[in-house]
Amino acid sequence: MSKLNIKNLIKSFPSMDRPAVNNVNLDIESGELVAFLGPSGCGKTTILKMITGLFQPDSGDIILDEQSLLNIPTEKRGVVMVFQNYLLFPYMNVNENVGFALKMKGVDKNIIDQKVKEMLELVKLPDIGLRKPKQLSGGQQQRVALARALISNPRILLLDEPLSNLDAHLRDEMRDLIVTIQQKLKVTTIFVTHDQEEAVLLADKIALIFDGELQNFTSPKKYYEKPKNIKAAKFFGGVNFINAKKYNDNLSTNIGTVHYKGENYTDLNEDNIITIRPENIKLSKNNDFNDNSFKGLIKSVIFSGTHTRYKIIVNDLELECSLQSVGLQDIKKDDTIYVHLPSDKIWAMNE
Amino acid sequence: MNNNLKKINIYAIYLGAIILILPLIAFFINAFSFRWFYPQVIPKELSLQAWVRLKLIPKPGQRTFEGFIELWASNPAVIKALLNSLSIGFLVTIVSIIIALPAARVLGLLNFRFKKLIIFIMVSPTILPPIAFVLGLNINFISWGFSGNYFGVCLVHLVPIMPYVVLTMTGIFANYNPDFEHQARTLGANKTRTFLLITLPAIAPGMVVAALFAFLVSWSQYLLTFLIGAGKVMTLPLLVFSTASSGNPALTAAISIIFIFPAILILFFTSKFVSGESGATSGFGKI
Amino acid sequence: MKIKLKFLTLTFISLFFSKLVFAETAPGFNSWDDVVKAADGGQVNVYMWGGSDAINGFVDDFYGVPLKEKYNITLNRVPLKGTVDAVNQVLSEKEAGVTGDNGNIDLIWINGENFWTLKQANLLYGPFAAGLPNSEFVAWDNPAVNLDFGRPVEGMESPWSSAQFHFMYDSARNNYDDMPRSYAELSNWIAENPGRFTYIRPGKGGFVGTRFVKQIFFELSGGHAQWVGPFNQELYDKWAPEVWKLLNSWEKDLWRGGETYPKDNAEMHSLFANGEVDLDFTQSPRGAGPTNTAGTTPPTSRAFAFYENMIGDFNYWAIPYNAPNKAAALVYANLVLEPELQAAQVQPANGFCCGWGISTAKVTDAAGKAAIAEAQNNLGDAAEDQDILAKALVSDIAAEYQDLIEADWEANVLLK
Amino acid sequence: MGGERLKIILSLTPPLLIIFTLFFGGIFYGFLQSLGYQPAIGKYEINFSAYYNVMFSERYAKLFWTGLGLNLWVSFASTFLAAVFALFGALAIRKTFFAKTICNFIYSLNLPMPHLVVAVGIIFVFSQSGLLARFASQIGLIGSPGDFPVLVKDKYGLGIILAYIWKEAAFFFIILMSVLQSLGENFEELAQSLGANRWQRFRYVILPLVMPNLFSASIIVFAFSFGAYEVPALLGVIYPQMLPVMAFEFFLNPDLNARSEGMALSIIIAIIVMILVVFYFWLTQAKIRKD
Repeated sequence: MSKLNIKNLIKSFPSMDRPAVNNVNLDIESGELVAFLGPSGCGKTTILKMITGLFQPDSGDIILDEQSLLNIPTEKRGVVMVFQNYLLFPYMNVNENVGFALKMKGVDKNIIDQKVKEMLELVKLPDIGLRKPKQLSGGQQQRVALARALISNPRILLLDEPLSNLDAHLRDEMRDLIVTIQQKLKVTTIFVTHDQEEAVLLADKIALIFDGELQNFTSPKKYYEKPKNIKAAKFFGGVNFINAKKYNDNLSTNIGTVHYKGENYTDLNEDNIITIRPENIKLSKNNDFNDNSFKGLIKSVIFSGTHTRYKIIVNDLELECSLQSVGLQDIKKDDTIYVHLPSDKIWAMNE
Repeated sequence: MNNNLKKINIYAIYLGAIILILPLIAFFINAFSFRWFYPQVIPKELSLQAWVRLKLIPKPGQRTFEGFIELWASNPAVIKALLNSLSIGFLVTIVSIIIALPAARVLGLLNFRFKKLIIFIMVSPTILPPIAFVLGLNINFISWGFSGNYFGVCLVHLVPIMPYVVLTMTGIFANYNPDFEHQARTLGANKTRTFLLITLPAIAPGMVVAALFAFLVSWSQYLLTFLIGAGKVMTLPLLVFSTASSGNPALTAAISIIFIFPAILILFFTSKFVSGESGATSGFGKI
Repeated sequence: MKIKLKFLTLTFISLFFSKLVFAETAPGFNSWDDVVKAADGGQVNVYMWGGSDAINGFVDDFYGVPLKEKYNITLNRVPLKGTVDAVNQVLSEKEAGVTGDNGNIDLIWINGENFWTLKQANLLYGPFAAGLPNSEFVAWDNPAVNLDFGRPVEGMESPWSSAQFHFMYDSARNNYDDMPRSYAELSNWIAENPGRFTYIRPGKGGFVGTRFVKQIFFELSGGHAQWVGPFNQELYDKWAPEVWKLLNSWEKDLWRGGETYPKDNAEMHSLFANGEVDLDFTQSPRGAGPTNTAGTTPPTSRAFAFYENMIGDFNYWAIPYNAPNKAAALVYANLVLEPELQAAQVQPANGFCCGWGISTAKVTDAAGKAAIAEAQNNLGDAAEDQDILAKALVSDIAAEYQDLIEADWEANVLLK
Repeated sequence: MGGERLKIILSLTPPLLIIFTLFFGGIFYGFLQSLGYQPAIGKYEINFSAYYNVMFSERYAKLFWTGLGLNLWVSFASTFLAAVFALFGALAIRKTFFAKTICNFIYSLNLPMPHLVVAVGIIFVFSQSGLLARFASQIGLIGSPGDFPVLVKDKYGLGIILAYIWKEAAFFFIILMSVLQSLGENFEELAQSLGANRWQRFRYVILPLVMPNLFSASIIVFAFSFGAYEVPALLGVIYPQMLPVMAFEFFLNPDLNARSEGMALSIIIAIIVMILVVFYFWLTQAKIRKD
């Protein structure tokens, strides 16, 4: 239940020609579940390690509940990290692993036993206390690592790539567990991931980081609908980008004039880019739409279960559209088609 | 593999094993015989005279409990040498590990300029012969007052030991994940407890191997102890060497048994680490 | 004038010497009581050739115990491969500037060349020998005692025991009557028994071998007398080629065809005991007694000597200039001259291989006399006839010969 | 970075300090003395006469060059044979059979055995009156000890080589066992499935895999056997004499001038080892690159 402020954080390594973390500012509210998202090597784990105190920042500050953490040794920060490969201490059994943090605090053994039992129930592994880490599956190890991290009621929980080492079917289960536990305990949580889908599914807010720089820090929904720039849009699966110019409160493109309702019109530069998510594009064989409708040619049709994806050429521009497979019109390759870009779904952004 | 071949193979192993322990058998027979000369295969006279001579077993007639106690309390040369060898061995082992630990960690975990050169320098005492440095060192040690005392002998033993300890432990740290320590730190363990509870158990198997090498190198050191100890620090190798050239095989064999027994005992208790998967011995593949 | 000067110098020297002897028991000590007091509770580092476990055992048993009980001194016997190791240690300490009482060595069992090296370099403490109470039993007027390899002892070392070179054979294999009695006879014996004889390499640790070769010089040159006195290069050069010729003529009939030689007496004993060769060397007036007792030679081993030219000598204890426990060293040097302990050291049963260091005639007290008489009766049947030994006895010669013989033997026999 | 560099320097300093002051310091001082620089006995000039004396003077040349020959022969032969012995032992033992643990232990037994003791053991077993000779005499093969082949204290250093094989085979064995165990049998099974016979599996699969470790272990063994004193001192003959023994005897000579020769000889030994090891590195690296 703690609030974390990161101020102008900078960290360089001699082996890198640019700062690993470059002037990052972040304010994380109490109880939030935040994802640090970015490609590997973008500096997100470095930030985590600075929060834990394993790295010292070159400059900037990390403030937890109005108090700077920088001069507090790692073990006294109340910040617990769960590493990507779990790092269960191999020569301790599960009970000893989970109880480790309380033992460090000198808590009475009976209380530790009690707490360990509770934690193992919380992560739904009540009967494995005497096993050694080697005897556990990957998913079980992850849960034990989580229980071990949570036992001392950390002020901040840090998860480094919590799902990346798990099989697909375990991921969903684990994701649900993390969300459930996080909501139950209301612990401020930061997790690091390179997978935008994971970030979207789990996080209240996502901090998108490229090359050590924070790109944006906002809710997942906004990343989809109103990305800040083309890089962010692309990272979240954006495929349709149309160059545009401001023109009479609307936008002019080489497929024609596009009506735009976005609230950021005034912030837009003269030259900007329109994006729209493939699932928001509508298709019609007959020109049923009165607004933002353009004629094109179907280039390919790919059926992928619940959805079908179309590639359409409009005036040399390729757009991608994804429609629910159920109740589809019969659209085939080389058909002529009308493409509708709903004006409330398009989003323009600066380069 | 067909069956005949397998049998031959096994017999070859047995033959090898017998050849290997033949000297040991000779030691035992010699140590308990008297006037065991060619061509006797089995000694005609069995005797404890070598042990009586070494003052480890009392003379006939005094072989009571008190007799043993009294004899051993008289501090016979062999026991003095044994205690010296053991204590020097343990001391230099511990010191060398303490000295080598931070260096091995840095060499195993980090990459930096001149690392190869530094490893080469550390290893050089295994390559260049001890006689090349100890003859020159001798005069310096005498003028520094390190000659003829325990401290000087311990100090000079560190030289041949250091490469083995550094190499073995570098091997351990090359396969070591320092994030375990980070994990413990974030879970609230301070630096000391992290070292004791996390680092130490993780490197312990390799450290046992390093300690084994260190102890054995010190244990069997003759030339360095002889020159630097100036005869005043009497260890078992010195005793074995002088006895071996004094021409009493029974006595030589008896001292040799005392000399090898602790070493074999230590190997026995550490063998699972030595041939195990700790990877410590394969540290030698890295030079 | 010349005579007068010489006389004055002599007077001066004798005055100086007598002052040392009478004013002080030994340098730094006014009386024997002072010495004993200063030694109390300390230790004494005795550096001695450790190649004979019989001697080692004797020192530990017969000196270690009374030192502790009577004087409260702990004996630390340091076995050496050769006495030269201790000499080297002192030289190294000198080189490193270690003075005062800061050395490592208190006593060295020494004689001949090694003594001369240290004495010449002023690296010895003393004179002390005459100041020892038991010095009264020492025959200081005998040149065999007051000269060591032809060099004056001058109180810088104190005697311990005596030794004489001769041979051993196994009475189970050979007859006493068939044994050679001169080098000429030995030559024939070797030819008749190919592969059954070898000798110790003259060299470090092999002084017995050097002695064996020295005696050839005496026999070939027609007698020992001309070799007494200072080193004579001409004489040596005259006879050396003859000696190498003789030794080389043996070579093909030696053990292993003369391809190698035992390094020391221990190795020789082992060859003899295992029947690889038929003759062995001994330095003990008690012949094969000591090694028979130790079990390093067969119990049937006996001694024999040539009728002439068997070198005998005394050996001594010397104290380095920087000995850390000089008082304890003096006590030790005195202790070994006790008549009872001297009587112990000659008896084969006690394992020590050497002879008297004192003149038994000088012992007057009853206990000492009794001990000596008993020892004389216990010589055992492994010793050669004492008369034969006494008749063959010759003294060792100038130390320079030792080095020369060792180097030349290597060049002319071994590496030839 | 400052912190990290400092940490590296602080961590490496203590062992390097020991190596530099004691080891290289000793070599340097020995080198000075070998040049005749001995202030203690008033010698300040510097020259290479000790080196010349040891290598070319009439007195020592023959000893030196025969000694060098013996050194090379003994070191190469014992390194090679110990490696071969250990390799076959390890390959045979690694397959499971019922006495594996015991044999494993026996094969490693010589590892903690001090060289001195091994040398003594070799005398006991292989000398002309040793255990084997006695067996031979018992079954009527030989009469007197002289009939038994000279295996110890012989001109060709056979006893020394035997001792080193005895001792170092265990060292090789343990290193090989740990490599072989970590490799498992997958590679071999794969090779077998690709049609490799026993010999081919050994030559093309196992040998290349264990080679790097075998190489570095053999450097240690070679260098050790080239410069060690105890074993040749106990098992060698007086001529030819291995160089370390010769060097030590120089040093023990009471004539202080001979010390220069002793130092010079030990520096020569060190230089020869250095050259051989560098050559060996170059050879093996070239070979590894070619493979």
